[in-house]
Amino acid sequence: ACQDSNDVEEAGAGDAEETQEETTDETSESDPEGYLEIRGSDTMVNLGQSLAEHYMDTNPNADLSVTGGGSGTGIAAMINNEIDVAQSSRAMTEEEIEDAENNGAQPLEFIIGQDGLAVATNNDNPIEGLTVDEIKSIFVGDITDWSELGWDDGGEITVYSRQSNSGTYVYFNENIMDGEDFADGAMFMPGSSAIREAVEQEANAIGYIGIGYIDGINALNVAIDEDHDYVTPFEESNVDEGIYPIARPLYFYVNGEPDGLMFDYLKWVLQDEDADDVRHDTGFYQIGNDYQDQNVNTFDYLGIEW
Amino acid sequence: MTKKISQRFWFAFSGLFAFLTLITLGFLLFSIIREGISVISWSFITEPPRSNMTEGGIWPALVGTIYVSSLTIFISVPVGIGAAIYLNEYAKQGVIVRIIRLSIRNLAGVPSIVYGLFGLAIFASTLRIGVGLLTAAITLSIMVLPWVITASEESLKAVPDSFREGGLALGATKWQMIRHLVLPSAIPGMATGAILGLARAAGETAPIILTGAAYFSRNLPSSLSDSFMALPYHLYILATQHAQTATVRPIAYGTAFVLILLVVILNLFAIMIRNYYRRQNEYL
Amino acid sequence: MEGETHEAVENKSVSNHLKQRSLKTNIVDVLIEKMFFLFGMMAVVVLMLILYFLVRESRDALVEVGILEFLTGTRWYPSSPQGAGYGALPFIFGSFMVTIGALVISVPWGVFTAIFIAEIAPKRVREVLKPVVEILAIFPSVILGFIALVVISPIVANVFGLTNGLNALTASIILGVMSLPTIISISEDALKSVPKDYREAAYALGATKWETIKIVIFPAAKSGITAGIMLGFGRAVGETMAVLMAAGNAIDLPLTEIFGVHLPNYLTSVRTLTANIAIEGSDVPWGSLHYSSLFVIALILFVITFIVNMGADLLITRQRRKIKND
Amino acid sequence: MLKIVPNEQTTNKQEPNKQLDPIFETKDLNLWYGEDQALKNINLSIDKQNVTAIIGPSGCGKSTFLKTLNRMVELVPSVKTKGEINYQGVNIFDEKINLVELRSSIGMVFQKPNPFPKSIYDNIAFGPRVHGKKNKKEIDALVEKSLKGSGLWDEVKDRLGDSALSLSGGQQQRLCIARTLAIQPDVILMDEPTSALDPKSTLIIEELIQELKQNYSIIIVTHNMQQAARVSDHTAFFLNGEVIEFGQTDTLFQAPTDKRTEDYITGRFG
Amino acid sequence: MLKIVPNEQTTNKQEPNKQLDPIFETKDLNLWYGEDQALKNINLSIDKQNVTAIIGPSGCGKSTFLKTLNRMVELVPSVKTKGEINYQGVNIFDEKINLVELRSSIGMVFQKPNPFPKSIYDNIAFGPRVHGKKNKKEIDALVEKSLKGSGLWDEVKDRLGDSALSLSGGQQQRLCIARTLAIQPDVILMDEPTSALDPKSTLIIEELIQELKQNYSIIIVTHNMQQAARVSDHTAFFLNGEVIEFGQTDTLFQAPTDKRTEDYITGRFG
Ligand SMILES: Nc1ncnc2c1ncn2[C@@H]1O[C@H](COP(=O)(O)OP(=O)(O)OP(=O)(O)O)[C@@H](O)[C@H]1O
Ligand SMILES: Nc1ncnc2c1ncn2[C@@H]1O[C@H](COP(=O)(O)OP(=O)(O)OP(=O)(O)O)[C@@H](O)[C@H]1O
Ligand SMILES: [Mg+2]
Ligand SMILES: [Mg+2]
Ligand SMILES: O=P([O-])([O-])[O-]
Repeated sequence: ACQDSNDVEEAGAGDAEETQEETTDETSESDPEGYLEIRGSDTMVNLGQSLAEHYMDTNPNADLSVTGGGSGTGIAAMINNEIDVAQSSRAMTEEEIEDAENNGAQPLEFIIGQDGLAVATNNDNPIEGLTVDEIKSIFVGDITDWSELGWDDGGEITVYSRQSNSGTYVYFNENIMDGEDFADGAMFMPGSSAIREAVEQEANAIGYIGIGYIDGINALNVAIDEDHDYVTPFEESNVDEGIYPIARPLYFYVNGEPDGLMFDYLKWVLQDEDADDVRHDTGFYQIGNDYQDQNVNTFDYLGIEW
Repeated sequence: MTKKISQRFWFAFSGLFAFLTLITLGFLLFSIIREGISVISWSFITEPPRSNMTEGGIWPALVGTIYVSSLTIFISVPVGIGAAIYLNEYAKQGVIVRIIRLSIRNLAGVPSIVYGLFGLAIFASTLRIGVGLLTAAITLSIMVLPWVITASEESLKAVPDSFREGGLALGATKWQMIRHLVLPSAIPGMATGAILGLARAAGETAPIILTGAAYFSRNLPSSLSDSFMALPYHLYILATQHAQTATVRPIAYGTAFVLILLVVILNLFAIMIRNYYRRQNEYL
Repeated sequence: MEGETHEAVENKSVSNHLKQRSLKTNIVDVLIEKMFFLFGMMAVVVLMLILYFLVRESRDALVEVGILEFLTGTRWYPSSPQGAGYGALPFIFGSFMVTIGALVISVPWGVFTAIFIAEIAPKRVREVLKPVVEILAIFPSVILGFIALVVISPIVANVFGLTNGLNALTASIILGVMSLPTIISISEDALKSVPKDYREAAYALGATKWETIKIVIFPAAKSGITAGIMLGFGRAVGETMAVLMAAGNAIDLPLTEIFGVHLPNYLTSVRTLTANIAIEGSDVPWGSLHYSSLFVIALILFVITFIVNMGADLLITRQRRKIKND
Repeated sequence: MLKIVPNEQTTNKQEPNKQLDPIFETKDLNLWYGEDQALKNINLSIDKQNVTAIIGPSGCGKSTFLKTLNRMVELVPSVKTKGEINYQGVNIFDEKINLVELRSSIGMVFQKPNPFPKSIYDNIAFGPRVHGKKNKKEIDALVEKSLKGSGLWDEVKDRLGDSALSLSGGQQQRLCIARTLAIQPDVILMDEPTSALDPKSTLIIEELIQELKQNYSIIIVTHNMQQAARVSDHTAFFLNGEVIEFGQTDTLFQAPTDKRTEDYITGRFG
Repeated sequence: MLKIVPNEQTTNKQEPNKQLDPIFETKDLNLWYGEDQALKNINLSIDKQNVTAIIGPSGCGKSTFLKTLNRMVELVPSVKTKGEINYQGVNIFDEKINLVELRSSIGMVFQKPNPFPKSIYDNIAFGPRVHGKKNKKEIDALVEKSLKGSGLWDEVKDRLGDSALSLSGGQQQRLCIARTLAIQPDVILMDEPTSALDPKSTLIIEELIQELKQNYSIIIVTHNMQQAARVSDHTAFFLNGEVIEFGQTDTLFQAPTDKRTEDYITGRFG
């Protein structure tokens, strides 16, 4: 993500060699020690917390603090050179990366998992799948009643959205809404959990949240269009292979070349089986080969071996 | 006779409202205690959250709250007492005092979330302290400042003027008079104000959301720039932000229980100090 | 002659003695006073700083968007890639709705409770009620919000047959409880500050206690009580956590048409000014237009509470002056 | 305690059949504020259409005694009383006594003028209104009559709507007297009614008292012995909650029977 | 205003060279509280080692005058003064005046005894301590001397550590006098020092004043004319902020030159 800054790269290269030696020693024998501040995505906050928790279980000298709020929070804090890791459910924009570098931060992009962004409905809702177009029509307000979609006593649809600056919102807006406004009367909720809660309580509700938040509600099967299959986000392979139309990567933006604890933690998150379990336990999916290659490229680029 | 009946009616009517107030408090406390008390155990208090907050306790949040509210009082009490001494002992009625008083009144009315945004803008963003314990504490200090000033001023006002006159007439300088005669009598009242400020800071959420509270951090903050867990924010998360709000509801109740216990105990403690010294003062 | 010189000498020494400035104590005293002056000015400085930062940070949005859109626009899409919208009217409307709802509940409740505590209750009952009010006053708002969420909203949903009880009504109820202590304690102060003379005079004229309260004490305390209500209003407008958790937070202008008139619908979800800052405040890149637009909302809040507080202050001073006059 | 036959001067002004008829008679009256006894075994018999003065040093119980007569003292929660006060033959401590009626029949004027923060008119009309008078004309008439009775009418008749607080101290005190007259009492109790006033206003009020006694029984507490001597027919001297001496004013001042009375009136203490 | 030569009785007690030496001399002293003038053109000359009494009806400015003498009146923020007060030849309104020194030289005793909520010892030691005395022995000696001076020593010598609030009202007032003596003043101002006390304590304090005047100049405000007559050498009669008459106490009480003085002392008003 930040390959464009040559001086940073060169300046960092020397450091990287030194730290590399240290870290290889350390990871094999001693506990990495220190404090990492992780902030960002609301979608990922449970995942991030769980990862941190498990890591700390085996590395008692590590101290990791995780805070949610939204991808925007993490990115903002990264731009302000405040934190060690920004969790984000969307990629940082070029502008944002520039801003961060102007403030002396160096955000490095790693993909640490995948999400099948779920279109959530109430358990009483008999509809099992929708096309991307239908979903868009609902959310922009062209379709306002469930009966139009075949659920005759469904009644008027209540649309729930994340607030306008969450990573999930940005992703949904770009990939489903094409930047159009949400329906009149759409409810903008402060977090994934609030949407889950609302959808659980209201039979006629619809919303979109990270797959990890689907609990006690239903996630629709989604088709690209009527000619394609309806695909469930509950299958890891659907998400990993990109068959599910609104699958997305989840990012860690690491501030500066990872070394010491940061390096060890990142390696653990990307490689360790325990971390894989955590991903699955919190409802998200493995990194996938393509994304893992990207991560490897980033390490190679930095000249770090792992 | 109708006079009596009408009076009785209105007294009963007013009494009903007062009773309703009592019932409301009882209801609020009861709803928390009923569900919360069963969650409380030694390990709930002393352990960090586990398994994605579905298990374990609230130790870091409890300690974080104690840290941030103590720090808040540590900052706001000296300033608040100083301001109160100025207003009550030194200032002469005039434009400046009027402006100060208006400012205090307005500060007391500024919404807490605006303090949060202000703290974010000035300490985190402009002064580059970043968000964390210190920023949150300074922000909260500013928020509780008007209360601390008012409480301190009230306790200064309660010191009889005869002490001041007596002191000055004996040739004490103003500062000697304040230090040896006024402050000793006013300190219990100030302590009461400080404890109430502590209770308020401990229960406040909105400003710390923006200035330093962490969603999860198993260890206690080790420096002033670390973000920290806090009971009220923890409760907010468990109640509205967590992926499985239904699963963590008992823990949310437990957190609310500990928080309210903390606040009520501090408050009762303050009331006790005040009553104790009020009784002593009656003797004067 | 001798006497005179003696006198002169003595006078001189007396004069020296009286005029001699013990330099140390004097400087110390002056410095101490200066120091306390600085402490005293803190409140002013902080208030000015708040105002300064609110204005400074909101300038971008104000310049780019204009205050009018904030106050009248209904479309809030601050970081929408296409056609961002900065209409804060739904929040302003939501804030006023829940605040007025809260006052409808808390004003009669608070004022009658204050009358009971200040005038009617026997000492023992009063000694129970006062701590009750005090504890209510410092009840953490997040706990009240939690209770609204888990206890009140299901009840509201049940009673009105809604699927979701997080709405303006639930928020009004919890805010009513929150503004109660402010109204009670300020009104009580106002009632208490009515001189004892008035009571004695009224009783001596054969008025009953209630007549005395109604005809003499309450009118004399009216401006103070009004101030209490205004401060209660300020407290409700500025409250964040409880509404955030209770009001549902949808961005919408919740109007229903009843007999052709548009009335606020208390059974729908609303988002207040404060809640919007709390929701979006931690989620925006600093310095962005969105960030700046949140400061505009904060500025709007600041202005509202400023006006309310100034008004209340005026009333309280007036009451004090009125009572001092006689 | 002595029961004194009114002196000639006042006798002239009284209807003969009221002569020996006391308006108040206290029997072994005791009063405590919490633990502290403020009145001790008071036995007094106070005549109708007379001015009775109560004198004594500060804290001796003068105000307490006065406030006991219309049971205003019971506003202090800790108060306990023992004994009897017969008012026009009825014991005012009787359970069945209607306090509102009692206080309408016994007016009271306080040390510090305490008009309500309302208009002059409303101040006077307050009493009649709470006693159920609604008729505007009737109230108008009563207001005029009461203001005339207190000698204030000419000064305020054109500004009845003004705030009572705009009056001078002396006028305020006369307003308070008028307010009392408007409830048409039989007795007027006055607790140091002139001590907050200037000499001129004091004089006016003293003259007013002389006039009022033709229609009302007046009991006045004063710390000014000259005032007691000037305005009263009888005087009671209180000390530490006890009545030391009670009798015709002239006698008490010129030939006190008790050493303590003499010490007090000659200014040996107090 | 007249400058009266002290009468024989007091002359005896004075050293000859101080005879004509006033301790205070006020020149056209005027004082306002905000807009209200409380003192009007006061010209008084007050003698050393004398007791000067100030009398007059409530609100006439007695306390104000007294508090002006040690500039305590300036604690009221709205106060403005004009004119001069020469204390031992120095104008106390001079800019260079050290207020602390002035007030150490002019002690003051208040109407209501106001001991600090400290031990008896610490009450007396307060003054010396703030004036920089640190030596324990010296302070001990001063405490003893002062308590003896106010006649309290025998009553409290065994309980110097007790709270001053445990003393009776009269004892508290003597404690306050002792506290004043401990700062070794030249003048003692007393504002109705006995009005909150019982007759017995009053008598003790009056005797104390007689003793103290041998070493101190005393100015006492009192509303009790008998007290003024008993204790003072000179008396000033204030009315509405003006000095109506000033002179030897005997003369003033027995042959007042002003009608208003006569009215007042015979109790015609006040
Ligand atoms: N509300 C009260 N509670 C307790 N004690 C009281 C109360 N009012 C008066 N007392 C006490 O009762 C005694 C008599 O008081 P009271 O006011 O009757 O005296 P008084 O003769 O009117 O004095 P003064 O001339 O100062 O008005 C005093 O010792 C006083 O302290
Ligand atoms: N702090 C003050 N502010 C304004 N006016 C005051 C103040 N103190 C006294 N006065 C006014 O100044 C005048 C003189 O008051 P002062 O206290 O000197 O009277 P006094 O002769 O001592 O009366 P008393 O016998 O009642 O003590 C009065 O009219 C009073 O109202
Ligand atoms: Mg009295
Ligand atoms: Mg005085
Ligand atoms: O919480 P977000 O991942 O949508 O920013």
